[in-house]
Amino acid sequence: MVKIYLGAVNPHPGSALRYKTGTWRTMKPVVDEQKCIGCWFCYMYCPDSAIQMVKRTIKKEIGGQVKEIERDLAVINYDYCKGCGICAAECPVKAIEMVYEEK
Amino acid sequence: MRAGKFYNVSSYGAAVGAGESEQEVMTVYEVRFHGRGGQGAVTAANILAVAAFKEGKEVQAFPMFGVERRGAPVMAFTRIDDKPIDLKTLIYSPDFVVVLDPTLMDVIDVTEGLKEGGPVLINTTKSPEEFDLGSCKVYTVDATKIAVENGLGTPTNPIVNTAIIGSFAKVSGIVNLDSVLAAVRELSPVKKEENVKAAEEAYKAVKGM
Amino acid sequence: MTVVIRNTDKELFTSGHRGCAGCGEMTAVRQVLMVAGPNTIVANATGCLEVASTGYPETAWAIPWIHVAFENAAAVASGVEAALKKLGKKEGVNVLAFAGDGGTFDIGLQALSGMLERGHDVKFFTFDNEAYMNTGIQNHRLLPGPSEEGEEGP
Amino acid sequence: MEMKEIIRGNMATALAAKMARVDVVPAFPITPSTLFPEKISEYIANGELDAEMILVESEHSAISAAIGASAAGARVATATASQGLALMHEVLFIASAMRLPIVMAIGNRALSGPINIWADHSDTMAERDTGWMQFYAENNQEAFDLMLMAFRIAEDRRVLLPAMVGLDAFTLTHTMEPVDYPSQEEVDDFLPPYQPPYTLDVNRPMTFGSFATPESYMEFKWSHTRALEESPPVIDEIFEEYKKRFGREYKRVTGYMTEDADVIIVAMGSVSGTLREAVRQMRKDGIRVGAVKITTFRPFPFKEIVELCGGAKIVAIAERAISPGFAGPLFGEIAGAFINQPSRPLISDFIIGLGGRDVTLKDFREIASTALKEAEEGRVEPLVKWININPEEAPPGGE
Repeated sequence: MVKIYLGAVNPHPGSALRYKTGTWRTMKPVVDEQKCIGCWFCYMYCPDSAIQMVKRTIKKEIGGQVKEIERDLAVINYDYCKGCGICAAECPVKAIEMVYEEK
Repeated sequence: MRAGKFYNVSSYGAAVGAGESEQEVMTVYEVRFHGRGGQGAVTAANILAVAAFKEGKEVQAFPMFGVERRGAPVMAFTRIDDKPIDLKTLIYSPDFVVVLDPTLMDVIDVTEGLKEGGPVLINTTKSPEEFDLGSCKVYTVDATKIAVENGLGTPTNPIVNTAIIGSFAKVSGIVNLDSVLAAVRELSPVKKEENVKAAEEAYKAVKGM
Repeated sequence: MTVVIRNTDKELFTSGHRGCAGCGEMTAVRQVLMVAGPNTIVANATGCLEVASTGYPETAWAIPWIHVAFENAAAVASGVEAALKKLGKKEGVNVLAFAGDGGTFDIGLQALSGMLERGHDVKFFTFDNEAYMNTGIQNHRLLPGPSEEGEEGP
Repeated sequence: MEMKEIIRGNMATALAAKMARVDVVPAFPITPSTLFPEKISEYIANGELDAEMILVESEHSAISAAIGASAAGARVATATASQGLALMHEVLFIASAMRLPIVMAIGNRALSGPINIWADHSDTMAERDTGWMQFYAENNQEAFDLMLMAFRIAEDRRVLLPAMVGLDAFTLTHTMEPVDYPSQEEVDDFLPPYQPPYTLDVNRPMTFGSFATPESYMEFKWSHTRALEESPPVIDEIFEEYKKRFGREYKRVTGYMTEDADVIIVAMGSVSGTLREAVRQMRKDGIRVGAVKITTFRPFPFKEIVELCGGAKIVAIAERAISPGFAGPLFGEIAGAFINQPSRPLISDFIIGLGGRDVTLKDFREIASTALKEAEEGRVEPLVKWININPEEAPPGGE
């Protein structure tokens, strides 16, 4: 049963979110958290808005001292990622690898 | 034929056959205007409709729906009645014919369908006697001269409709001069008083009465 | 500890649309809407974008969006803009039109020409992928030379 | 307070749109409807109307812009005719499916070819399946009243459908007739501002014009169709209210001297008055003839037609359109109206006045006498008769 609205209007903005396109995938991107510099390139290029950006605190040696610094990290939303590989291709530090996944 | 007295025949001659329904008094009065594109025949028909409307009549005015451009022969019609007008046909047997341009008479038969003995009012310098239109009664007026003298249009392209409708009021008696003048004032986009004056002058200048 | 600073459900063009994996048009739309922001109304020509993003009962659009036909996105946007002006709702609202290169330059050129001439406050975006993609990569007028007909579309 | 003016049919529809306080008018000129956008732009220039006029570059864009504006919440009107309406064709379906109450005046004109600018219903008949309501005016008064009522009916929450108001080319569009019209206050009271159920609103985003798969398309179509099917009581209610307010009575279909008629002639548009005059004249000659005028072609008044015409021996349909290879489109509807009736009159089809050919009293006499002869013989053969044509001058097939 399909709910019919007047004039074929769809009054539910962004309701496509309930359609999980992650099942379309044959390869999946895997982010190497150590390599990711949080540049947002993958986020900008993803055609499926399937990359979330998170903030994290990492320890890094700077000038001989270990400091805690904030750095963004790309996290793949596998519910929607179609596995196109654009993120891996665009990553400037090769932090994303495409790997086969068994379903 | 004077105000309030209309022809007692069906005006839809082509449709029913003249005189077929004599028992019914048809009150409709139909006028056909002949002119050339740009002379104002359509507006003349409208002015007559507005004038009759001011006297409480039901009216209808329409052009012969053509694609004629400036200079081409055109026709326009006015239908006047005491009761609401249901008819939406063209006019085939008018009660009155108005000719805005005498040169048209060499080209077309302006009396076509005109009721027996019906009046024809012609804008011309000539007198009525100079026309032979059979049984039709001819009236003439030099509307061009009156229009030019009142500065209506240009000498090469005078707009004669407001003048000739004044003569029509005189000849037909269907509408009063006052109603015609009011209608002329209302429908003239410019030179309202000049147009009114032309109608008044033409009312007096008509020949053949 | 991690804090999510940009989540998929905050997008104006959301996940879950049915564009091909890796579709450049979807990325372009996302980026345009990032700039335009939520106070934006989109008129969309028929094409991949419309088909892939609005299959009922789902829609990937989180902003007001309208699609009418292939050749008239510019005219629809003109009407939207004129109505907003008349109703006093235009202030701060972007009206955008999206079309492919076919919907812009071939079948849509006339409506676009009218919209531009009238000077509507509408921004028109063309995604030029150099063919009629939705029907299977056929030739169109912006191509520099003849191309071979593609296979039959979906 | 009623006012009366002598105006052309196009001016009557433009006046109604002005008094309805339209917000947006996208329009493209086409004979015989051009006076409509001209008058609207004049009203705007004079300050009599506060509206946005969109001078579009085609009729296709006119109706497309109308959809955009209506979806954004505006009251929208436009006007077109013939080729212009045909150019709108694909978009008309979308306007009605989106349930946008756009009101459009149509100067009913023949479709090319050959090109012709005169009265004919082929243009709107070709759009009968677009899901729009269709009203046909008999005179300029009806053109004004129907145009004004069309907004109220179209915008009614129980209807929400676009409407076309047809007025015959030149015979109405360019003919001057007296038209009564109410004051602006009275119109405002009759027609409150448009309250759309959904709009393109950044505060409440929605998707208009979704892509529907086989899983939902049929339900949308069903919902749209039901809106038309359920509109007649609403139309009747608004006609009734109009009569109470302004004194002029409208019916979806009107009978004239039908009670004891052997033959009933059915017509639409400007020939309806001529038909009534013909009926009066024929009655004087003892011919038992009646007339039926259809004002709403969509929704089609099936039940009312059966009630009005059911007692006649024969129903003669006089229509200004032809569906080549079939009959006139009105024939199909009326035959359909009677098909499940236990007893029914013969139904005979007559094609009249195509491309502005004048429809006269004589034509209706010929229709009545032909139909009565058919009734006497008990058969209608041929089904379609063309009135007032010269077949010698129109050889069928090749030379």
